[in-house]
Amino acid sequence: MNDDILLRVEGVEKSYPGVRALKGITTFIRKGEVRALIGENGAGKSTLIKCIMGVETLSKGKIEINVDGRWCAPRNAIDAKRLGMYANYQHVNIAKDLSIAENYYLGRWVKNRCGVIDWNLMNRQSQQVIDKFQLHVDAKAKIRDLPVALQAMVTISKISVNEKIRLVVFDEPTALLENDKVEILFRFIRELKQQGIAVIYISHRLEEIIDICDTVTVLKDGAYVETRPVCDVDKEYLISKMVGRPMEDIYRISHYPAGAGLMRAEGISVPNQFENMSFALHAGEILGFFGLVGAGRSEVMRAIFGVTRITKGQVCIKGKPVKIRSPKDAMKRGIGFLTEDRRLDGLALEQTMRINVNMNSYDMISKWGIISLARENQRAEEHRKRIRIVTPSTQQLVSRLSGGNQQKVVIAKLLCRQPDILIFDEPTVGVDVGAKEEIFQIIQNLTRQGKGVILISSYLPEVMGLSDRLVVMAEGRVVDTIGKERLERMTEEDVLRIASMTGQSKLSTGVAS
Amino acid sequence: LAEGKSFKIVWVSCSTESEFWQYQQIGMENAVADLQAQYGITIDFSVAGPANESETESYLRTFENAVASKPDAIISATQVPDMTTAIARDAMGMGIVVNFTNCGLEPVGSTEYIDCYNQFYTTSSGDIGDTAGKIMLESLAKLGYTKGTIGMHFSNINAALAPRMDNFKAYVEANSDFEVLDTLFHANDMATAQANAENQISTYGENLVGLYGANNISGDGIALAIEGAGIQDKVVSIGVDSDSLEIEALAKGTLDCIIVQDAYGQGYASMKNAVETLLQGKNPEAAKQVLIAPAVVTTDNMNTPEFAALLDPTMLKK
Amino acid sequence: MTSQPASGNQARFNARHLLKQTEISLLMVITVLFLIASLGTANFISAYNLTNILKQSAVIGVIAIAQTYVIITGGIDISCGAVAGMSTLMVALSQAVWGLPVWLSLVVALAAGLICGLFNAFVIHEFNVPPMIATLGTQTILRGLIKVFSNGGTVSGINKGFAAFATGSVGFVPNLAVVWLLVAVFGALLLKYSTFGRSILVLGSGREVARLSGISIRRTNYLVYGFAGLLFSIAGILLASRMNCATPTAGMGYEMNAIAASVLGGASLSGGAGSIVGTLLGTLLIILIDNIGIQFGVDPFTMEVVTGLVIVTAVVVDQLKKRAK
Amino acid sequence: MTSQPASGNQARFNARHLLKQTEISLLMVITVLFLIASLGTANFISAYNLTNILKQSAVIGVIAIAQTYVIITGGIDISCGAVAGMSTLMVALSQAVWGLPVWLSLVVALAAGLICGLFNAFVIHEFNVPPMIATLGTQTILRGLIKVFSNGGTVSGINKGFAAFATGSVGFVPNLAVVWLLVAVFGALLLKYSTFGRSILVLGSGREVARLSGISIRRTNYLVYGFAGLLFSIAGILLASRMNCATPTAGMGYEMNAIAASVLGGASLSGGAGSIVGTLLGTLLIILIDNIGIQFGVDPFTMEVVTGLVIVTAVVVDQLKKRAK
Ligand SMILES: Nc1ncnc2c1ncn2[C@@H]1O[C@H](COP(=O)(O)OP(=O)(O)OP(=O)(O)O)[C@@H](O)[C@H]1O
Ligand SMILES: Nc1ncnc2c1ncn2[C@@H]1O[C@H](COP(=O)(O)OP(=O)(O)OP(=O)(O)O)[C@@H](O)[C@H]1O
Ligand SMILES: [Mg+2]
Ligand SMILES: [Mg+2]
Repeated sequence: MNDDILLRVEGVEKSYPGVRALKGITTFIRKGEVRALIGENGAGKSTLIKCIMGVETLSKGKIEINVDGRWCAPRNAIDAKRLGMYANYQHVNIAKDLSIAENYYLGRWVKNRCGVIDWNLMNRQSQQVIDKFQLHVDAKAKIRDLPVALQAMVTISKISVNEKIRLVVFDEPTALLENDKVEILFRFIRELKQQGIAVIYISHRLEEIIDICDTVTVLKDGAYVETRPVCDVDKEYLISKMVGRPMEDIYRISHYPAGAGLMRAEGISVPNQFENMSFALHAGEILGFFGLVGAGRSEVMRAIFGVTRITKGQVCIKGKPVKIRSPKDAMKRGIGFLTEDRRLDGLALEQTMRINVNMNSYDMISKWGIISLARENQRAEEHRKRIRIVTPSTQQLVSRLSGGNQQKVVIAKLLCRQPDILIFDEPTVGVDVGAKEEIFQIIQNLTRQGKGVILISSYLPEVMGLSDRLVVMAEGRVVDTIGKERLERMTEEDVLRIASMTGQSKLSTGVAS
Repeated sequence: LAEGKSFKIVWVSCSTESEFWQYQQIGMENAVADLQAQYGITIDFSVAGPANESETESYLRTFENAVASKPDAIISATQVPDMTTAIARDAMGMGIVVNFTNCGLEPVGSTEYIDCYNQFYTTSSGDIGDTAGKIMLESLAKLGYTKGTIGMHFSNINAALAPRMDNFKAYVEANSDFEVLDTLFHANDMATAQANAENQISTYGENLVGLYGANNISGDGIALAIEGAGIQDKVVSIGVDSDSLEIEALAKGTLDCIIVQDAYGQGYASMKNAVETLLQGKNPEAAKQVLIAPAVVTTDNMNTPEFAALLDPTMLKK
Repeated sequence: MTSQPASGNQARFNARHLLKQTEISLLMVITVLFLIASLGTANFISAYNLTNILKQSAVIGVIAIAQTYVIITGGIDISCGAVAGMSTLMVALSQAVWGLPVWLSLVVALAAGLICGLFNAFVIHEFNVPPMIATLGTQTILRGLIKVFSNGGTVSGINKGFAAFATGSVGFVPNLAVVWLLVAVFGALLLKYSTFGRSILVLGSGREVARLSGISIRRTNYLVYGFAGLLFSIAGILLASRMNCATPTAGMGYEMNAIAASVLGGASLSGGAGSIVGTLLGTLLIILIDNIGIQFGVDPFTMEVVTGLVIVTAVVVDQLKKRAK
Repeated sequence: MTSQPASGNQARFNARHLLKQTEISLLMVITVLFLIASLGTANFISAYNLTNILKQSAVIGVIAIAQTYVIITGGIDISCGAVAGMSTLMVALSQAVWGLPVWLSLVVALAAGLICGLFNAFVIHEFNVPPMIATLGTQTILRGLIKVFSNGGTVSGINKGFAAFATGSVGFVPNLAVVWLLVAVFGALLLKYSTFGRSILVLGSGREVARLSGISIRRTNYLVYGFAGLLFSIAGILLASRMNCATPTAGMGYEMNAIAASVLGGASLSGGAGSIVGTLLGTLLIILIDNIGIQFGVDPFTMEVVTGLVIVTAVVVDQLKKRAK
């Protein structure tokens, strides 16, 4: 009976200065089992994973893996790899200066007979993996040049390059992926399961868990709550266990009648990124944007925000044409932008939460260039309470916060500036259900105040559930703009079909206005 | 009556890693030994200073720190007189005997800062330049040259030592038709000194008839370049101040002549004077500034005991 | 330490918050050296020697503060010593050769420093040249220019009153040190309380983050290198007063000491971290080692070995303490 | 370009793939200088002068290659010149004072370099000391030790045959340059085709990535600093042969030139990027400037100004070309 137990976690505790991240976790995972790990932001999921993989040392307890009958504990990443344990960490951990092929073989480069690295072989085999995962890129492409979603797929597909695998961990792999990539991932997980490999799967998207996992473990505030077979539970049950209270449909927010035009894009283009984009945003409106990876949604918003230069067309704000040359310009004109890659361009990781929250709005709390530290602190505290950022203090370095809490910091930063036009690019990446609800409430409040919200999300239920209108993009163009009534009649499949229907799409739709 | 007294004396060098200043130090150390034996006193002698001559502020700092450690006497050599006068005056005011060797606060003959030091032994930089110029012309004449180009090499730009270059150039140009090039500097890095000389050799080819290196590293670099190019019979090479590589070069003939200051003698005299001033309560020397002439050492005379010691004072080390 | 809940503003004023870990470690190392020297030598604890140490720290100290600012942005300024040297020369030339009044000579020197700093920013920002190379270039150019302007010689003839500044003092504190400490206090406050200070911290943590947070990278770069240039030239002015002349080698090799002082004090060469108090202590440590060596009469070669060991030890102590936590 | 499908292996062998952007820019700058010098002066294009340039590049060249390795990991090695100097001294002492045969003197020198390198790695890795400070410490310690061992004087009396190595040549290529080029070829291949070479690239791209990919950071650190130490000591050996003696200042100030050569050649001080071919060209550029200056008889002060300008220009050209793309 015990032979098929692959991993045992017994009484595991882990403390960081000022934080007890794990408070006595005990659980067993069997071969071929797909185990979900859920909990609120900061519950300790990622920490548990790092302990299992041996990259963080335990404060107490033990974790062992069954290696053909022997119980072993990895002491570091090298050990873990030797024991056949692989992890896909929450923060895309990938060498950005190197090629995809090389990242696949990181640390275990293939050598030819002469003992030198066999680039031909590596590139060839990598290309096969890339093709299997349908990524449509060259194995020699540098990671730095890829969109984040694709980078995430590279780290996922990387696991399949290994030979002896016993345990695979996915820490929020789908946060940045849209449906077809999620399907590819699920197929991969089933494949692993069939080979008797155990999988630990962390996600804040509960329907995914019900879809792919066998059992689910709930953590709360670093403590173990329970483990149950997935067939015994439903979404509502899990939410109540995680959050400690039942929750209604989180996408149900009040909508307000669209007011005056806030911003209008008129045929804007950036070469090689997108072409002839037109859309309008009104006060009190949530304008959703959907598209597949690389559809160019983020690129459009970056251009509007002054990160890249628009070469054709123009942007009007409140009816007046404006030239936005830099993000600073954009902010002055009342635009706020929450970027999709928080680690790259959203957060100063090695600075305190307090600085990060205030980072883009020091001009609002300073006079003659002198900052009011009291107000700085007060604002940080305010947001910490308002969107429940789990941190021992506002002086904590952001790099030490859990993923979801980092995301909340970026949102707090955006709100601090009180912009009229808010662009949210994947705002709920890695955020737990409870916090998602709060973010949606915030968005509702914003629209009630007559602000305009642009919401980009690769998660269809979210964009479809929240948007007043939905712009669907493909290959750098608008393929359709769907109004509220039409949207309510559509299924996810319908929207997906539009997004991938690049060929015919131009016939069926005009331009949003 | 001097018996049993003890003195603390600090040598504030302007470059501890230079052999020239180390030779001075040997002179001082020998003097310490002799004086201790002679008067039955004990001398606590210590050395301080920056590694390189270009570190002028570090030199000043060392001088200040030396004064702060309240010794009985300080012997020093300064590359920047302007900066040193105030601290030297302070030291004298605190009753510390301050002697300068080789590089002092003012040229011989000037008395503006006469209150800032006790005694100064030196060799005139101008004399060195003149002597080198004279030898250069004589040697070129021997080889039958009447026209050509002469290169000058030195470590760092330095006001006090500039006459070594200026006088050489002036002498040569006043007394002949040879062209003297601008000085090339190498910051006392031998490889750079060598590269500089090599580059001159390749630039001027046959036209290059003389090379003058105004300190030992310059002489080393010149000798190495000449050896590499195999032109020791075609080019007159003169160095200033010695080190072991230069001595070797002189023996080989890759250097024709070295103008040598009596570093050992200056160091010895400075120490002796400092101790005697302390013992007698006044400076025994009649003149506060004493000139010691440079010597000309060639392949022919280098092995006489007198010149051998001049070239390599380590032989004298007790 | 950082993870304690902030119990409001009162908590800000206890020692553990006032000094960061690295600063405490440095203070420890310095105290140990101090004790050794005061017990082991007769004249270390004398008013003359203590003022000496302060006086000697001033020039490097001011440069190191500016260097810390640059390092926080993730840059580095190799030209610091040369800029200081150029300012020293400008003071000397203005006073001795061009016959300008003292105040004007200072203006000339400061202008020279500012221009050099802005030139650095120009090359770094407009052409995206790595700061290390840009400032190395500037250093080389300046060293050449200094020799061209001074004809390679010492420029003396500095105004007596101006030169006397370096030997004067306010109470026990030498004038030079007063300037240094004023710059430090100003620098620390600017870093902590100004939007400029925050901008450089954020810039150092990530260019993209800074840009998307509406911080103008151009503006911040020009400001920080310009500000550094100004401080370098203040150091140069102090140096002119201290040396009572300008030598073509003035300020040479200061970059290493200044960078070392910064990094000892907790600055990270990859940007985003640095402390003025730490830099102050780092400077003091470097100067102290030399002073103590001479007090003990250690021979200069051995002294170099010891200096290297002390510098490494200071950082090792810090790291071990951090680890022990 | 990256999103193009791979058009197979044939594409690998055209110039645009063989040389990176930066290398092409450098090559352009060097070619321009070459043309100017050959047209403007009589003796630039002479066998003697060209061999000269190669010979003079060798020592800095080897150091710069090692430096590039270190820089790729995101580190820096300030001790390079001092390690070379120590090896030079070891060669001289072994041959002249301890009477060892030449081969043994080389072993001693290499061992010294290796030990210094491992010491750097030890301090950097075990105590988490920033490489800049650790190697600055090592530099200071070594400079002191060198003077202690050599009594601060020149050590001559090197084996004649060994000294003759530096003046000999293989065909037109001086021996020194042969060693340099061999090291470069070896270095370039190692970087591209060995797990060691790839590990340092990964480490430079991010410590966390390296750690989580199961690359031993300890091992890589010891390997890279040890390897660099070995190369520095090869440079030191070349220097001993070239100078026919050991001076206490041998190798001093080389760090700036070596780092500049690396960065000119495309290495990024934040790690993760660097090229051996680029470093080679960077070295050549630096040496060339001096040579050409003397060929034209430019006065040495102006020459310094020009050197600075050329260094900055080289990078600016590169950046402008990249932008134009
Ligand atoms: N290096 C660290 N130093 C200090 N505290 C840390 C560190 N890493 C994690 N923590 C804390 O440990 C707790 C658990 O974090 P963890 O990352 O495991 O959460 P999580 O469950 O993965 O959350 P999320 O869903 O947001 O990713 C959090 O409170 C976090 O702030
Ligand atoms: N498969 C791919 N390979 C290489 N580059 C790609 C690929 N897909 C997209 N890109 C690049 O990404 C850019 C568009 O990505 P962007 O992030 O704007 O899309 P998006 O619609 O926001 O998608 P998402 O946010 O879901 O990643 C384009 O410039 C394109 O060159
Ligand atoms: Mg997590
Ligand atoms: Mg996007």
